[in-house]
Amino acid sequence: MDDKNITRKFRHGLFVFIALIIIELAEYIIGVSVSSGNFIFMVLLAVPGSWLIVHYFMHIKELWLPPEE
Amino acid sequence: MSTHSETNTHIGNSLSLKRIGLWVFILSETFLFGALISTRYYLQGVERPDHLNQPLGLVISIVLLMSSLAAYRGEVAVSYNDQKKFRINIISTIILASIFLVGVGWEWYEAFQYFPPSSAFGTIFFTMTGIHAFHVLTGMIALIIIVKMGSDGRFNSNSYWGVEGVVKYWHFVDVAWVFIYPTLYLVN
Amino acid sequence: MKNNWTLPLFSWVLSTVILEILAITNLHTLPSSGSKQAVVIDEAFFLLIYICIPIFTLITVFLIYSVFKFRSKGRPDKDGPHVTNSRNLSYVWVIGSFILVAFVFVHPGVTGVLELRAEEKRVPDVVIQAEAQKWSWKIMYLKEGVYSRNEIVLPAYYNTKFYVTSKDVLHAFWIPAFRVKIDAVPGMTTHVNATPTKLGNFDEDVNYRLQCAELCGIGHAQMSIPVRVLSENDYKTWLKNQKSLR
Amino acid sequence: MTQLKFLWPITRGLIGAIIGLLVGLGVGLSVSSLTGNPATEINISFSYVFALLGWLLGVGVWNSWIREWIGIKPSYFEAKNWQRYFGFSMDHKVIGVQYLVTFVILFLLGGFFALLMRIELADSGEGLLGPNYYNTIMSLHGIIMVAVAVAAIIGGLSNYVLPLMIGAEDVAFPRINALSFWIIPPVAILLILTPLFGGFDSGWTAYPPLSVTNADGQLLFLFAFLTFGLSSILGGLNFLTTTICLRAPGMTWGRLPIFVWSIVAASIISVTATQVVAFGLLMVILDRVAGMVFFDAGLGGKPLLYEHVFWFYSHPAVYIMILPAFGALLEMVSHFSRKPLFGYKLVVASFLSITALSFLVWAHHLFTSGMDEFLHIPFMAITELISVPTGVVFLSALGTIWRGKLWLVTPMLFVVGTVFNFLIGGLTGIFLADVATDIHLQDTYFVVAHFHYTMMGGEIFMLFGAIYYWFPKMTGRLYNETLGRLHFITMFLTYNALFITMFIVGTNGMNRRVWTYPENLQDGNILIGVFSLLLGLSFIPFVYNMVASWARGTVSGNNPWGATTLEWATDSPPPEENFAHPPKVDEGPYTYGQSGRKETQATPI
Repeated sequence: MDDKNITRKFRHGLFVFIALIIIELAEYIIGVSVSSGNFIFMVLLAVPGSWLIVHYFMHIKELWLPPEE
Repeated sequence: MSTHSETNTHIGNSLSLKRIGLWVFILSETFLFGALISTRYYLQGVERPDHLNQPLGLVISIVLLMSSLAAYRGEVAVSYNDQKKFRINIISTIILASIFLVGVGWEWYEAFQYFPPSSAFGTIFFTMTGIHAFHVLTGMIALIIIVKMGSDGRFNSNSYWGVEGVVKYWHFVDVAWVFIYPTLYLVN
Repeated sequence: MKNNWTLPLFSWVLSTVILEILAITNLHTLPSSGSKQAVVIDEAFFLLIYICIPIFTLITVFLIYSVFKFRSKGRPDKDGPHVTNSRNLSYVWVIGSFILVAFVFVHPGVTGVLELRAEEKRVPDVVIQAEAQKWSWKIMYLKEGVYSRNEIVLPAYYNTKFYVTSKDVLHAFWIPAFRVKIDAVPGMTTHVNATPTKLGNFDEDVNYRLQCAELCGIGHAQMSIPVRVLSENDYKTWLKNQKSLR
Repeated sequence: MTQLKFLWPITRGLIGAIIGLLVGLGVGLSVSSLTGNPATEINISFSYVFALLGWLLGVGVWNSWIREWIGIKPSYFEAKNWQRYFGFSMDHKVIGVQYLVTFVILFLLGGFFALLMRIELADSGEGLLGPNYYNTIMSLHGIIMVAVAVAAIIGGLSNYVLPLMIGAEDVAFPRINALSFWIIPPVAILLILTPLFGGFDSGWTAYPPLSVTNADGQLLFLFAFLTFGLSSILGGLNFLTTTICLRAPGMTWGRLPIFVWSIVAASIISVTATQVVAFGLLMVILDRVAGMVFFDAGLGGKPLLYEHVFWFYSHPAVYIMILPAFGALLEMVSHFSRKPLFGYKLVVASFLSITALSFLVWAHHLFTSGMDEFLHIPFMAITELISVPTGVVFLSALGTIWRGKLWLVTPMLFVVGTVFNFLIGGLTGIFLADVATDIHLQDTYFVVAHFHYTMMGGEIFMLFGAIYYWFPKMTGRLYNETLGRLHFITMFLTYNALFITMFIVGTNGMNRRVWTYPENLQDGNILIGVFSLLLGLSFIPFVYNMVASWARGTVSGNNPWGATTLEWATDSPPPEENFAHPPKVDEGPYTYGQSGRKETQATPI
């Protein structure tokens, strides 16, 4: 069908995924190497990570759009 | 006595209604996971035992993120009516999810030796991973149903609420893990 | 319509005055007060009652007045006026309740807490550990090394610190005459202070009892031992006797 | 036999439950033999979960899905007349009545338990029940009444009238709605069975470690509460979605009747906070069944954790109870004063701020619990702050009555009574929000009297008022006005006499949850006992009135009260699709006194 669009959307998904992996790796490195007081880093990383999923994968924006029938 | 049709004509068909219902449900579940995570900090602060299998934790987190990507691709595919890509992606989601569950099982097996359920960290660890794994399991069952319904030709680019709902739930399970993973494995 | 307001306002003032006088002269619902802490708590209690009376009468008087004044016999044949709001009245009401809340928060609220905490900060004269276990109390006089299972004996006018803990389930340490109450939590030591200001004992006044106040199973209701407040000398004799018993 | 056909769904459900029970017992036995741990608790857990599923299967909750799965056309038997109340139905009106009747029966049962307690307490020594049974009966009274208070208005009344009030055909998810009703009977059965398993002596709060170590009846209680929580979550989800999505054209948020707003606010709480208590109960279950140590201080657990988690739900839960009561109160005050609701927007704002604040006040239950002392003052502040939005309800009620044309029928009498009762309930709350006075009053009868004044005097009074108010809508018939007034007057007087005495006894040092107490408190307790017996008797006219009027009361007409909200615009009782013609809304809910308002239709009252 509309093959161009579907590849573009797939690529969007891939970018988000890569960003998530980077966040996860950063968390891991901080978590393993910083021996204490890393709680704040975890929050600072987990919140944007979850936001990426909620925004790009779960399309939370649809809640604010007018309902389509 | 009368028979009446299962679905009410205009109720239960509107997409935004189902979406809002699902979001309210997700909001509700957020509080469950919030309580779980707060419990960890209340009981144990940010202490963590030395015997956590860190590499395994990282691997299963990445596996779960990959499954989320596959689920996303599956939803996009069905919205473009690409049944083949839809099926491949959702099936790989299921496979990745089962890898995740195997990883959790492995972790449980190890955990029994170092921090059994009758220790404070063990209590938290088994409860958090257990409740999360239960959500993964229900999500997997839903995904399997979705694959079956897809192969019956129930979804097309105009009507694919089943896929959308299940995938959304799946992403939510992933979001929960994004918080559970550092809470259990990484904070110190 | 203006004179709608005079009668209820007048009755409000009148009933408030009557109730306040009655409350000040006749209200003795609290148990006998036997400690410094009890004085703080009782003052807060009565102050709150005096503050609540005008609010109570305001709403009750206006409610009763309007029910009698505006009732119609049977089904009303006409509607009331189409009044949906009164900005000024709403402002007065909301700001007024804010001020009241702020007042109550500061005066019996924060000041009460601070007074009780000031007592806690003083160096205690007597230190007692109360250990709860289904369904009995074990009282230990930490400085003197004396134990007691069937009563607490305290010297009057001495600041006593109680360390409270539990061996099994939740209990609570409550002496009604002293107005002290704190839970006994397993794995934790909680504390509370009391300075007895009167001699007294359980046989004359049932409020001199140490009562469990947190549901702890079948024996909860009977988990109570007498409290005896003695003069300094009597207390010392008692301690000596207890020591020699061991 | 044909007359008894209506019992078939319930019978099927019971058969399903028994089969499920046996299957679960088998699973439980095999699990416990695998782990080499012959724990009855594991058996109880598995048996209950499977019995619950079997019950739902038998009743017909999963019918359509299963039929679809195996390829049969989904259609099922549904009776038309009163018999439909005994079967699975997805009509919100049927479910609403099922809820109401179930919970009124549970209310009377809980009241009966209260009478048993009072008989024990008539003597300061040992009486009828003794220590073993007293605690269980007291706990049963507590949890049953809490369940009634949480679900009777929001599950019963709002299920019936909320879709009508917003002009919808049904709730958003009819099957989930039916599910949330049909998991209530197992809750009641579990609770009634607890005495067979040693009872549970932990009160409805079920504080561990006691609730971890006592008899197996506790486990039944925990499962009952958990199941009830599930029902509450599903109900809240339904009402929220219904109000967001299914309002009739023109029914903007500013035109919602105030009762709908109160249900929205309460639903937000029940959707979110209930998950937290469910987790708290789950922790206790895990401690008991799986040997975990959340609350075992010796192994690193903390008993205070449960108190925080529990009250994080249970304080907002009192707003799940009272907000719909406020809504119903203000709804009726407007209709029976023939005046628009005073300060509609302010009331909505206060409902929403109560919802927000209710999540931040839980620790005032823990002033004497040994939690960190720096929490005392902030929680005292927020708790006292919540009285500001609550006060707005009084302003609105009085402002509406003022210069109105009061019609003092039974529902309006209940409204007046509720304003008075809740005033006392609210004012005595200040004593418990204040740290100093709370130290003395915590866990005494003062607390008991206080929450009975808010929950019973506030909510249960309003429940009865609202039942009278919407009775003509539900049945198409009028209740007997004289009996209704008799019910109100006897209930109001004995209720106040009872609980004011309880305040005095409580301040005097009467401990709560005890079956024996110092002798000097006996006179007060005997008085309370006498009044509670009279209070119990006051429900006889109510029950008789409801049953008799439903069977052969005067036909009411569609709108006997001449009320302006949407539910009165359709037939009484409404047809299956609620409105013959889908309604369109072009003005607010309270149009009294507006020039050109159509005169309300004449009726027999």
